[in-house]
Amino acid sequence: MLTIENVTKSFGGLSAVCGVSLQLGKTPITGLVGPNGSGKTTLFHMITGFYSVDKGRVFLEDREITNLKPHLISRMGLLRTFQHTRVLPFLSTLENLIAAAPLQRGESLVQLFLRPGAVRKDERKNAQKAREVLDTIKLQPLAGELAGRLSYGQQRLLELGRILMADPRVIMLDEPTAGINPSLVRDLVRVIRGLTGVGIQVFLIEHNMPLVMELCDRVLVMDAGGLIFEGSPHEAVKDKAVIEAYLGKARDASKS
Amino acid sequence: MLLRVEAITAGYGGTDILQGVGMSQEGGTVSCVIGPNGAGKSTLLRVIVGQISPSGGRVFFDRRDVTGTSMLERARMGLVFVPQGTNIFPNLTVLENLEIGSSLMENTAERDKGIKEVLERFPFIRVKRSRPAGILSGGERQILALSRIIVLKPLLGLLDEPSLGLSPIMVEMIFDEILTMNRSGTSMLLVEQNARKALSISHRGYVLELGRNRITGTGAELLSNPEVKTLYLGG
Amino acid sequence: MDYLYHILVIALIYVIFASSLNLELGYAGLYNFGHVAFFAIGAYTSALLSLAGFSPAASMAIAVLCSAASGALLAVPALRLSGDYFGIATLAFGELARLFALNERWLTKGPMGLPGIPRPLGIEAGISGIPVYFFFTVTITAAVLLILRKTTMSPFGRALKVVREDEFVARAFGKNVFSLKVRAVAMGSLFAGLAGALYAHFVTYISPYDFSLNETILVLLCVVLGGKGTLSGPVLGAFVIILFQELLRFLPIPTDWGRFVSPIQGMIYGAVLVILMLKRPEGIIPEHRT
Amino acid sequence: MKRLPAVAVCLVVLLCAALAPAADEVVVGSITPLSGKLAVYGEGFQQAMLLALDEVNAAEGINGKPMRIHYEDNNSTAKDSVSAIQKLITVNKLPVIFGPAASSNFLAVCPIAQENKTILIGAESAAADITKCGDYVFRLFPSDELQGKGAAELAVSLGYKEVVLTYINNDWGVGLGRVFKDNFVKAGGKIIDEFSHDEGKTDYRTEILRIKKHSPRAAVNLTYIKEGATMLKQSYETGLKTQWLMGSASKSPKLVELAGEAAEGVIGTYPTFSQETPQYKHFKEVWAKKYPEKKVPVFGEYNYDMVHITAKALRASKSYTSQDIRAALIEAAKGYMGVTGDKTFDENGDVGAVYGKWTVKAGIITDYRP
Amino acid sequence: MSGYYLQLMTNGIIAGAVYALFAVGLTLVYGVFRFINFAHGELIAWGAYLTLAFSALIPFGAAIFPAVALTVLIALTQERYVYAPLRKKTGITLLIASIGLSYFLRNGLRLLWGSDLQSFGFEAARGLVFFGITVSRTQIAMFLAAVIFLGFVWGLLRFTMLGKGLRAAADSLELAEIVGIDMKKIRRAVWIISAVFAASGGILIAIDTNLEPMMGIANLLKAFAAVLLGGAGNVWGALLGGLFIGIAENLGVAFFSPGYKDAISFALIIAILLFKPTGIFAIMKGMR
Repeated sequence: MLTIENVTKSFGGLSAVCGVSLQLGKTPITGLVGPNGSGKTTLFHMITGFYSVDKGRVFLEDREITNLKPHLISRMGLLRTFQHTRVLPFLSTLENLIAAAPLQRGESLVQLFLRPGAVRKDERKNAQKAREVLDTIKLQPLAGELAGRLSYGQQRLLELGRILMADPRVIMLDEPTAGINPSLVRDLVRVIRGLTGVGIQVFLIEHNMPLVMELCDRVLVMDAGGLIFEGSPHEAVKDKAVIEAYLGKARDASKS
Repeated sequence: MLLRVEAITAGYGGTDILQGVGMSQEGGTVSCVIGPNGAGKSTLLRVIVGQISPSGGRVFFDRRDVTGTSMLERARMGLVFVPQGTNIFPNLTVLENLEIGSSLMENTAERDKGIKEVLERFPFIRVKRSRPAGILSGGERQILALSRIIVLKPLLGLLDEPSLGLSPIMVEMIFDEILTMNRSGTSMLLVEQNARKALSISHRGYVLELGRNRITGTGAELLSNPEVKTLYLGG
Repeated sequence: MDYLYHILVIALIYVIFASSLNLELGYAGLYNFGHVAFFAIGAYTSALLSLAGFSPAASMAIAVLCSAASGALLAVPALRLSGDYFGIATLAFGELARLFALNERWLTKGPMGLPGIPRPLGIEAGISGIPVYFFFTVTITAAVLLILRKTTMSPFGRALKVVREDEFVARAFGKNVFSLKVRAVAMGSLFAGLAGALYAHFVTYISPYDFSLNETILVLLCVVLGGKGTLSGPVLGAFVIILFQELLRFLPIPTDWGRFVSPIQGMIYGAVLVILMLKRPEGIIPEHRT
Repeated sequence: MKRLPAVAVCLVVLLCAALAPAADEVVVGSITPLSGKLAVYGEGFQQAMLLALDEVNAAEGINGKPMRIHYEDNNSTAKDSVSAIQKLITVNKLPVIFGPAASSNFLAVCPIAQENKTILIGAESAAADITKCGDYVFRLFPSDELQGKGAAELAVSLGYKEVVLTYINNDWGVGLGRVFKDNFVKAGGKIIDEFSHDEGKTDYRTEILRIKKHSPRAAVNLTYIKEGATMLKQSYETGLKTQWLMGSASKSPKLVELAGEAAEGVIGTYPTFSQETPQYKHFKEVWAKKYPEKKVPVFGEYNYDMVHITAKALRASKSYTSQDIRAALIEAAKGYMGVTGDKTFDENGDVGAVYGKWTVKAGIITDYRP
Repeated sequence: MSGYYLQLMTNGIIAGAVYALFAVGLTLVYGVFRFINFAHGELIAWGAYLTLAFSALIPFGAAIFPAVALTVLIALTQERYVYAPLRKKTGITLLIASIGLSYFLRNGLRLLWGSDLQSFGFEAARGLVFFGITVSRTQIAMFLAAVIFLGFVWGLLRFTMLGKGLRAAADSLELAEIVGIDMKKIRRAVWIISAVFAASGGILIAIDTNLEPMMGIANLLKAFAAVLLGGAGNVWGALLGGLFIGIAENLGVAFFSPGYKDAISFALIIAILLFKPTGIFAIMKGMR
């Protein structure tokens, strides 16, 4: 579904991602792991158009999306979350969801004034959908609350819900569980699993290894801007290169 | 006890990242804080240096309760912090970075001696001393940032991810330097992703998870603790 | 009470002007410090066309479209800038527009200004026409506020707020941030132009001195004082400011104190802006009630 | 929101207070630039008017009732001038209003006065267009048409065939510059270069250099006091040697005070009146008595005359309606010899003028005598 | 007519040097505090007016000192009661607050001294002629003062710990605090330098020409253009930018109507922001 060919990105001489190729679609949930600074988030930014790609190409199904504008990429069904929560704090939970619906007719001034009926129909449809999503992420009681007042974990759930509003085909989650408590992690896992049931591809950056092992069918490991491993999570934790990337080499005793 | 942190609760904008973390460090030792992302390691360091004021708990340094004192005051007491990411001034020259980095030291003769020492120890810095620090490579930047500790010789140096994004050779070098600094009398507290390496040079290690203390022990104990590996790799 | 009508017409013109700025500043988060330029473009276009023999109503319509078009034209390049730089670039544009009006005498008669601008719909010039003009302005203001209400409460308004709050999120959800902002500026300029045209035909005389930086600051104050990002905020703000200005006329101020009035008024405006930023940046009517 | 009713109450209370008829006075309105960029002049106008008013009231006022001038500030802008006149006409219901300074402001209000048959009198508005304002609009200051002609005649009479022309970029400067150019060219003169200069700048060196480039024998500079002073000073420093010919708006002791030696030898035109008349001597005397530390401001004499003529007309008027006052005003002015000379109105409400020439000699403005 | 253009150039350079003086203050504030201080212009005007006030009591040369000191006090008061409480807010909030302050201070001037034109009352003097180029004594003083002041800032930034601290703060406020730079001192220094430069420039301009309440804002917009040309936060850029603006607007008058003299700097502001938002002369980044 998502194919990345040999993409490279460097910032002022420091290469952040270097010649990474990968393909998504063989399994419903793919994990991307690796130590801090290994280039995972940069890779996400490049795929979703937030960073330009220096070299290499990105395809969504058969269409090349390399260096397309982010909003065009997201309209094609490739949705993402951000590493830090980014709900719209001054909009209500429900509005956060409705606002995320793609290609709303009411966003065109012409349609807004010339086809008010169609716009209203759109709105009703989106509101209905938002309520369904609220059910899925179990935030119905907080529909009218300002999103900024939700707890951190609830905001994470809301972000996931926002993605669902956009009829995604591929979603990319950047550390969805970082810093949230275990019971909400369960909610998140449930929602993510639910997505695969309706044929959505999930690609996630995650540091919580137990979670990765539970959730992912396949895992990619990055280190220092390159891909160092690809395979099942169970193989990954036994791979020597992965262990070294994660825990570091033990220091030579003679030196210390 | 050089540093004692008691039941710290702290975070940003209302959400508490740290939930009752405690730790302590003897003078002259190396300690490290490890743990998965989001565990609150950097936040802990920021609380210790005074960049974030905790909503609960106390920080004692050098037999004094420093909770609530300013960063500047703690720095003057001998608490030197090398943050992650931007830790040098890219538009100042290398030499100016050293001067500014050690501006806490009022004795200028001593300071100049320290700077000279740094320049002698790291020839690759000496040759670029009049160039803007922004042109340095990642490893050179890290060395330059660490040099503050060499010049200032503080009681405690706090390093946030000193090996992040560096090549293996540079990582080795950084850890060598940490040990050297320790030998010259500065206690070191590191937050590290490179858990094995950090533990292997530490007298004591603290493993955090989700803002709480998970495991505590000597470096060697933790190195052999299977739970540590599980935390990182899910076992 | 022709005088009261006169004040109300001026206040309503500022209601439109402030609301148009609010669309950019309050909803789209764009700090346009050259907004007076579009007020001027509306005023001059309408005045020149009607003086050249077009019907005043048609002139106003053309003027409004001209303002909208020039707003969009400015926005396309200027929107590459963010925050305070956008503010400075628009401020410079506003001053350029004024200097153009001042210096291009073949077109605008320069500092002589344009007197004798006819009123639309056969409304008489002079005071006898004021009551009718008042109802004309009320109708237009009501229409503008209705349109703005519809616009800001629509998915379009919501999308603007998303852009204002977080451009990254907006992009990630398929919003064409650039296009949304251009549309916001174009629409803001359209209504600013309308306010300008209403002003020109009401006062029946315009000159470059009517379109200085002070005007921008005055409407900025209306918006910030009333409460940005709300429909009623700028309306309230404009009324408060304009009525305050007129009220000063009624204070029994000794003649030799007269020269202190305007400086004190200016100091009050300045202090109000500062205090608002310090104590109540959300204005009298806050967008988010707490 | 709670504040809105309070504001409304204040408005109503103040409106009522203002509407309460002031008993037993005869009130005349005045739109004066008390603030804004013309406030420099406004205060002087006001003082001159007050001087005349004191005399009127000392002489039993208007048939026993004191005369009062109700001042409205116009912030030196057209918009506020319009607000002010609307208020004077509709709230204060005054049949006679002294118009605002600056022709652009005057032009903005004159259609309103005409439309409402309210008498509008200008003491210092010079624009030629004002002639066409209508039969309720009068002015005591001669039209630019005359001054432009006068300035052109001055240049010609001094033997300057070619001049550089610069004028301040505002309604007055541009208007006068146009009339000067028309008349000068008609008289066979040639304008080598013509440009406007901005109001209120501190640095006019580039403009001076542009004049210097042509090395003209004479440069006509139609400008205000502070711009004029700055330009004179900077041209003196630059070593520009040319004969400056200036207009009436810069004829002020302030110009000499600011420019010092650089103002020496400047020649200008101004609508003149004899300083030998008893009226003028009387004016000088009372001015010095009332404002011992102040020099007579620009247009002060015109404002003084304006109040006296109006008082004369009000005394003679059959009723306090604008129609009657208008008739009385035309009658009162007929052959009236004020401080500023003969104030007889022509059919357009304009007055004639004699153009004098002023110059600066030893730091004092005096009449120019070749 | 090359003498004519040379003379225009010379005048442009002198005017530009003074713009640079204002621009440096503006750019320092921007570099360290990250907001555009609209009220900078009022420091210019207040410096001049206060000198006028004091020169009524004491000799002119002596009057400059209390005037500059009071201007500094105004700047520090602004910082204390307006800018410091808003430190955590966005640049726009600070910009609006500074617009408000500018309005407040400007009208305060008008209240105290009126809108009338004022003058220090120096006699006009013939300029000196060098190689056919005429320069007045005041112009020479302006240029020298600008050069000395700018040289002083250069030395300060280059050689003193305070200056290095300033540059460090401009690079990263957070790191500057971490390494133990006394931020209170830095903030104070920025405002003092900014106010001293503004006031001195204002006094020089007033000696050269006149005083009027709008004198600050008129020069401020030129200084803005200079700052933008040079790249915000860059002292040398501000100097080059100031010179460029001075020369451009002076030479421009030879080709356009003088009515567009101000327009040149506005047009430059727009052009720079659109085509090279980092500033044309920002060859070197950071504060230098």
